[in-house]
Amino acid sequence: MIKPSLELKNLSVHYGHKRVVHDVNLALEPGQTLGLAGESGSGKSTVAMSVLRLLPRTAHVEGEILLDGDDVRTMSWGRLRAVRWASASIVFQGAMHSLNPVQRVGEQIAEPMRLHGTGGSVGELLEQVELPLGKARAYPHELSGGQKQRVMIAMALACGPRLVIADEPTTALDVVVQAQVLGVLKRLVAEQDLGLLMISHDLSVLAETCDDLAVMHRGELVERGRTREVIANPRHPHTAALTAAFPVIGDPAHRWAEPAPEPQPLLEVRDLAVDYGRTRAVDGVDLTIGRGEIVALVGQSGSGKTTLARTIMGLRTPSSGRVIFDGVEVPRKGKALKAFRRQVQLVLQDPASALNPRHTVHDAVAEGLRVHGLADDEESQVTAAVERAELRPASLYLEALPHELSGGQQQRVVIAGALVLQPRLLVADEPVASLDASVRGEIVALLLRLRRELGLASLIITHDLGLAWQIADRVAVMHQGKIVEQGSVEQVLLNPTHDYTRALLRAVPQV
Amino acid sequence: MTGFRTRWFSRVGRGDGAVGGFLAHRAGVAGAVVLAVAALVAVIAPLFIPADALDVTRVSDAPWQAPGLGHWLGTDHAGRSVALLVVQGAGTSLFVGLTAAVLSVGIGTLVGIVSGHFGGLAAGVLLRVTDFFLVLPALVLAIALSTVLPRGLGTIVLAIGLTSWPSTARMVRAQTLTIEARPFVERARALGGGHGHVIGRHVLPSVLPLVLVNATLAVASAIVAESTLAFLGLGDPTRISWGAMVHQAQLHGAVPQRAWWYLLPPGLAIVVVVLAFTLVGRALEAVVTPKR
Amino acid sequence: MRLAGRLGGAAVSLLMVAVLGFFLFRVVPGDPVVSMTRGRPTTAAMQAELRTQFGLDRPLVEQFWHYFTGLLRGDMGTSFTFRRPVADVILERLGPTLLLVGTSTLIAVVLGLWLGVRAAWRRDSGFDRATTGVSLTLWAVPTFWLGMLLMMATGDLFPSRGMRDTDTAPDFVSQALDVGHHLVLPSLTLVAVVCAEYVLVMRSSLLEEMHAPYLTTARAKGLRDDLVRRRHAVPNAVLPAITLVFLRFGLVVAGAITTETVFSWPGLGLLFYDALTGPDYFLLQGLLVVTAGAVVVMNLLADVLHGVLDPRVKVV
Amino acid sequence: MRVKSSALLAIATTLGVSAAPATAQEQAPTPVILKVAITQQIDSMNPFLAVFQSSTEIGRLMYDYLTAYAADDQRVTEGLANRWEPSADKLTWTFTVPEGKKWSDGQPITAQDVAFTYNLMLTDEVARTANGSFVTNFASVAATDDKTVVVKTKAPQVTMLALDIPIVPKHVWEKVTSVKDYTNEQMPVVGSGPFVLTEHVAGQFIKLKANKNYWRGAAKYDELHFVYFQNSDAAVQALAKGEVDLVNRMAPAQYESLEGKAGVTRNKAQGRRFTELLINPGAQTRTGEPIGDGNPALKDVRVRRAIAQAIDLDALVSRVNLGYAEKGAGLVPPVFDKWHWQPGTSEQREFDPAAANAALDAAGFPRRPDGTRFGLRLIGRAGRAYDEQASEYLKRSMSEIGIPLDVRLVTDNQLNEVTTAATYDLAFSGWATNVDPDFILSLHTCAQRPGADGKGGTTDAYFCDETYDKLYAQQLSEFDEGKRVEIVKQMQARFYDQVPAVVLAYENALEAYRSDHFARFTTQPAEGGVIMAQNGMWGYYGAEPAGRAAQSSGSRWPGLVLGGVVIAGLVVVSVLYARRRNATAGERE
Repeated sequence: MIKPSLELKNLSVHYGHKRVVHDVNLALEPGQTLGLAGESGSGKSTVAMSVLRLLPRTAHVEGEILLDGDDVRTMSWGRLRAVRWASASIVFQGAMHSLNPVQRVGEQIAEPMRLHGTGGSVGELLEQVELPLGKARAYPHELSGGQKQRVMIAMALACGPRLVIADEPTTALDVVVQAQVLGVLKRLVAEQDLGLLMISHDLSVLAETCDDLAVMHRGELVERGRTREVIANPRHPHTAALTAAFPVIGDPAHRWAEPAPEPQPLLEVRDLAVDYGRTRAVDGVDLTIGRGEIVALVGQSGSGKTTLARTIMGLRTPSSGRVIFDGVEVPRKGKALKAFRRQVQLVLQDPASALNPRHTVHDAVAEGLRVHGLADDEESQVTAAVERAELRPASLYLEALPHELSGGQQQRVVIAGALVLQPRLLVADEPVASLDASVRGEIVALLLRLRRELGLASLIITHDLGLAWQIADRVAVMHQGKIVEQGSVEQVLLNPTHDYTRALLRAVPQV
Repeated sequence: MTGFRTRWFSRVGRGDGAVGGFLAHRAGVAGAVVLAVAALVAVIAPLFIPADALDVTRVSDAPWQAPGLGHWLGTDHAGRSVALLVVQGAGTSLFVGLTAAVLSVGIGTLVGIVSGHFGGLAAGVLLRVTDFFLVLPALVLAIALSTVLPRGLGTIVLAIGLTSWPSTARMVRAQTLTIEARPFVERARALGGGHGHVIGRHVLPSVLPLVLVNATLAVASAIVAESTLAFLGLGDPTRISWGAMVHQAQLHGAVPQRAWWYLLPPGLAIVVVVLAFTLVGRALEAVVTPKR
Repeated sequence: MRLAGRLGGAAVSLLMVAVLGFFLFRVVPGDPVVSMTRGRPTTAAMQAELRTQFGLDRPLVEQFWHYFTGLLRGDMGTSFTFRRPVADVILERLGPTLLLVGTSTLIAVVLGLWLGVRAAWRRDSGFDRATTGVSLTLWAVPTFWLGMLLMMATGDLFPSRGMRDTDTAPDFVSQALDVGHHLVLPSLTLVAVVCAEYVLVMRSSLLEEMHAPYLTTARAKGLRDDLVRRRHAVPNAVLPAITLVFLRFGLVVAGAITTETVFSWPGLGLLFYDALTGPDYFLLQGLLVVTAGAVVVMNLLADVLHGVLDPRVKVV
Repeated sequence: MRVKSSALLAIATTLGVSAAPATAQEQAPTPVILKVAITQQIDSMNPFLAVFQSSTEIGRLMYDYLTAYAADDQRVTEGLANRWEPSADKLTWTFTVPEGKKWSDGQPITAQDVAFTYNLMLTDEVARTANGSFVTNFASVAATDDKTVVVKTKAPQVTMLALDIPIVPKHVWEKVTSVKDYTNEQMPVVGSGPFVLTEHVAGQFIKLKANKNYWRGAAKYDELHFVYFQNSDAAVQALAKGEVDLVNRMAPAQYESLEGKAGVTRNKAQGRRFTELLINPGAQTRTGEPIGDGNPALKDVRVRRAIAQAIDLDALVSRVNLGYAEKGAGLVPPVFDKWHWQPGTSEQREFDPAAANAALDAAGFPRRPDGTRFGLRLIGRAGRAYDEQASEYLKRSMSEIGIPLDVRLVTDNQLNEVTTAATYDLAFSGWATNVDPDFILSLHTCAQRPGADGKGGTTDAYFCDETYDKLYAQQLSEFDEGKRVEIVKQMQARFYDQVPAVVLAYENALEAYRSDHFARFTTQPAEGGVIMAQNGMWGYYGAEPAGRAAQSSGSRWPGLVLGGVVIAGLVVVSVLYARRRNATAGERE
């Protein structure tokens, strides 16, 4: 019988009266890879931090945390410090903030080695994570997100631990970079026969890396098993909701958009170019959106897709080119621009920040009406819009402040605020990216229903090819300011012609 | 340092956890109570002080009496009761502190919002002017101003108000820029909202709580500033203020006579009231600043 | 590129100070010649003569031009009061002010940052409460009052004025001890108030860093608590404090006015106070340019230093 | 706790250790030093440029004048010249500079030096900056030989024996190319007075050494130091601590605070200063144009007299001056008793508010229904204790006769501005007077008023009176002193009668010195005279040390060491503390 390298027995954590982790039992054999999935607030990160006793002092921990058979909870400080990083290390979420910004990364990697007296060199570690040696002298801000995450991995391996805990290691990264970082991690775990406890909200990421999968929900462990089995046959409804939230490209079951009739053009973008100082963010883009059509604009961050959307909205002045809406060129200022803005509405990525925290739902939704002086009968218009956004009954929500609502509800408020002006086109910038997996499906369904009922056209800007597959009629792929490929969803996502589209598709983790 | 203290550390409240917040609040409540008492004293007490008691031409008590039964805080160089003087001085000090703070914060808020919201040349010039005033040693400028203008409370208020607004302007401008970068402002713009809408509905309401905090702390520094000017002999000599009392104490040789009872009370009054304003400001800040 | 821009901005600020200095003090009422000759047998002709000597009879614009071109050559005019070049007078007083302000700043920085770090690191501990409470109180204390109080409380222990006694032996050690003896009370006064601010700034700055994820990283690596603080938290948190120290240092040069007045410390603050009663136009202008210049230069230094200390900021 | 007590112990030990060498040092002969507190800045050490009172006082110590004023009764006595002779027409004066007097560098003082100094002032207008008024009437100055100087004037001049001009050494000053740029700080500065300037640190101190070559004989101590103080408060404190030996210009309260202080002797002297209340008599320029905005009611002399009558001068002296002053009357203070004038019983205005009220009613200013007649502004100097307090009393006195006062206390400059522009109704003013009353009397002649442009005036009270001016011209050419005194008194009576200003009080000069260091000082005049701010250098020159034993500088060593130790102790404590913390910090999180 092999002693598990990590074993949690009846682990419970609470802050005051608030219980975050409840009675979790979990064991990890040496060399085993285990994914821990769950939405935000499910307690998965608390579990990870409790392993090295890194929870804040206010946390009250019960149960046993056995690391190589020793209970972390009862160790002396000296022993604990010796165990930290040598027995188990952590790849933290958001390498951006987890690295000391004023220390060279080489120094940060070397620090635990000196401390624990382990051999090895920084150069070797950097080589393992496929970073050039010179980067040791770099400061964190001089590295890209992927490079920083590799530094974190190198650091985690510095003292040769038998167990690595990775807490959302790729969350903030682009698909392509995410694939590379996951690749490095996977390879190292396999090569060095490490135990890996990986925590993520993204099932597909876990599915790609881990043999075993555990799912947490509201502080409890609800499911545990081999990854393939759990995904294929989820026993717990929450697991099922999670799996459903990550559409599989090419799977007709995940394609929710019904085929639209051949549309007439509503918005036409002709040879549009936008400059930021000397950089050309958008470079000669042609794009057409038909009435009632949903177009997905996909691309990596920095590809210029957000700038393009802002320019279409008239929030940025293009350097050249034209935007034609309903046959008329979009004015650049004055009353005409204001009138145009009634027709086109914006839905932003993070609903929490898109709503003024001091305004009630009613104020937020009515804002457009007030701006345009359409305030007569405000009450009923607002109520209608809110109910249309599926916040029923509206009276329950109207006086609420944004922070009293969940993320999904907030996004519905934003959508209601757009709907109240009865627009014809919705520009949605990453509308579901910041939402929990179980909620995103509902918002996608709402957008589709609005199209069906109101004939509302949408331009969905996203980095998520799965979302495009789920919702869009047509897809445009943007790369370095240019649209490199566009066409129907099936055509672009299933039979890509451009190398970049293929690269994007390859990077999508497969369940 | 000088009477002109910038309010850099006003970010203290942020980052405090629940415990720190509670502490700040408790101290803030104490501060508020002190201020309420001080305000009450300033308004009501003069009504009960007999006119003769503070008229140097009428008092008949011996000067430089140490605290005792007759005058429990002693008497000053003219035989007036120090206790009564301190009570009488509260009004002037509080009045100058409040009005100067309102003036300073008013200018600062206006400049801050305008330079933060509008780009272009005007904002550039405003910013330049703000930076320039930030560079000028405020005390030097205030002394110069109070020398130029006729003596009086108005001058003091003006001198303090006109020299202490830049820090508020900076803060408000930064906050305005932060607010303007928020997606909800972009959403308001996308909805078709103009300058008036964005400033009135979003920027101003978001800035106001911070302005309030700033104003509270500004009162604190304005009171210290008033006392400094009064100490340097630039105050309104016909009025009793705490700073003026210290000035008088020095003028008439309280230090060599070891007349601690003359020197101590006005200074302590300043400390207590300024501290109270600071505590209230910090508590307000802890309440106003959203928890991260 | 950015450094050049900052230099340009600093130059513009100085230029504006020069212009303001000239016109602001011309508005100060009073005829310096009348002040100079008050209480002495003077005739109107002699007063006119003095006016000519100082160029006060020429049109304002011409006076300004003369002053401005002189300034560019480093000539700040002649002080009415001291009958000597303003630059010389200021230079002479710069030493004592720098000594006082420098000593106080040094002590205040070391003490303030140390206390601030301790307080923040043990937030809400008795030490923290005591430090924060004392700092807030000291911040509320008017400098001049504190000075007078100290003077009264220490009695005969320390000299009440000035920087040196006149009858000290001329050897270096005696002179240095004498200056040190005189320095105790004024610097203590300045330290008390300045230090309070540094404590509060350092504390709040460190508190902002307290929840930074990289500290969790450092702890997870097995670092001792004080190492986490020394190697990771403080280097990050000290940056705003250092910037502040430099900004304040610039202001303190002008801000020592009250301290210098209370202790008759023969520095720039006292000089300014004296110059106002003249009014000694050229001296006032010179002082304003020098004190504001100090702030401008310190701002610039703070920027450069910030760039050196914080790799994220590129100055050059 | 442990740490604290050990630190205290450390301080105590260091103190004890360091006290020993301090006492040992007292054996060495230390120079006897007289340390004097001054509160006014020094503008220049160049005697041609120095105009501040403090500078001229130090100038008197460095350079003798042609004549001097005796210590006991201020009569004219020997200076550099020991004999003088006017011609019959009073236009030519012959001074004799005897042989044997030497500059501090050993060179003989001759008539050439005198002629050089006066001629420098006649030829170089910059050299006239400080004392030009004395030579404007000179026609020529010549040294006929090394002993004789002949001065020719354009018109008879009464001040020929009061030429307050420092005589400078020709052999030093003939090398000076620009008087304007010469600071006269080539130490030691060659002079003829009882002391030689050896060091000057602006804003801090001035050091002088006794002139061993002084023709009256060297002073009885070695060095004279002037120490600069920001305010008299600090100076008084320093005196109490023994840091300085001599302080003047004390406020009454400060003076009283020194009562009974061991080792301190106070000197209440008759001062040369008086304080007055200006009453704007309807200011006009030299050309008769009205200027300023004084209340027209004050043009009426009956109103001015009524105001003067309503002021209780005795109360002001006793409450504001705390008795350290004499009740005001004429323009010349009683210290110069020859010229001093007191009103006779018929002229005397007794304090009588009822009479004043009646006079105002009679003058056509009846009380209005609210009980007032008209309002007046009173301008005073902020920060001057006298003005701040006296204005309260005046406010009350005036309200008794139906005149509400609007008191405005302003800065020095603003006060100057206001009085120059005549934009006052009532204002505080004050002057220091000289042995010869000419100057103070001249301030009130019509010609002193400003020109048509409002500039160039040196008038004090905008007084312009034909009778007064006639008398002024008379006394100017009256060489019989007895007759001149009579005229001067008539002028003061006229001034008192017309009340362009009320002389409120002749303030006492309040001085104090360390009698444990210096036994006695020479006052001028001998009875009730001043030590500092004399018409001469007698106070400093005549100071007699109290014996060397009392002179000790060891007393402040413990404090000095304590300062160093406190700082060092703090450092040690913090280091220890940090160490201790480090040792235990490992066990915490």
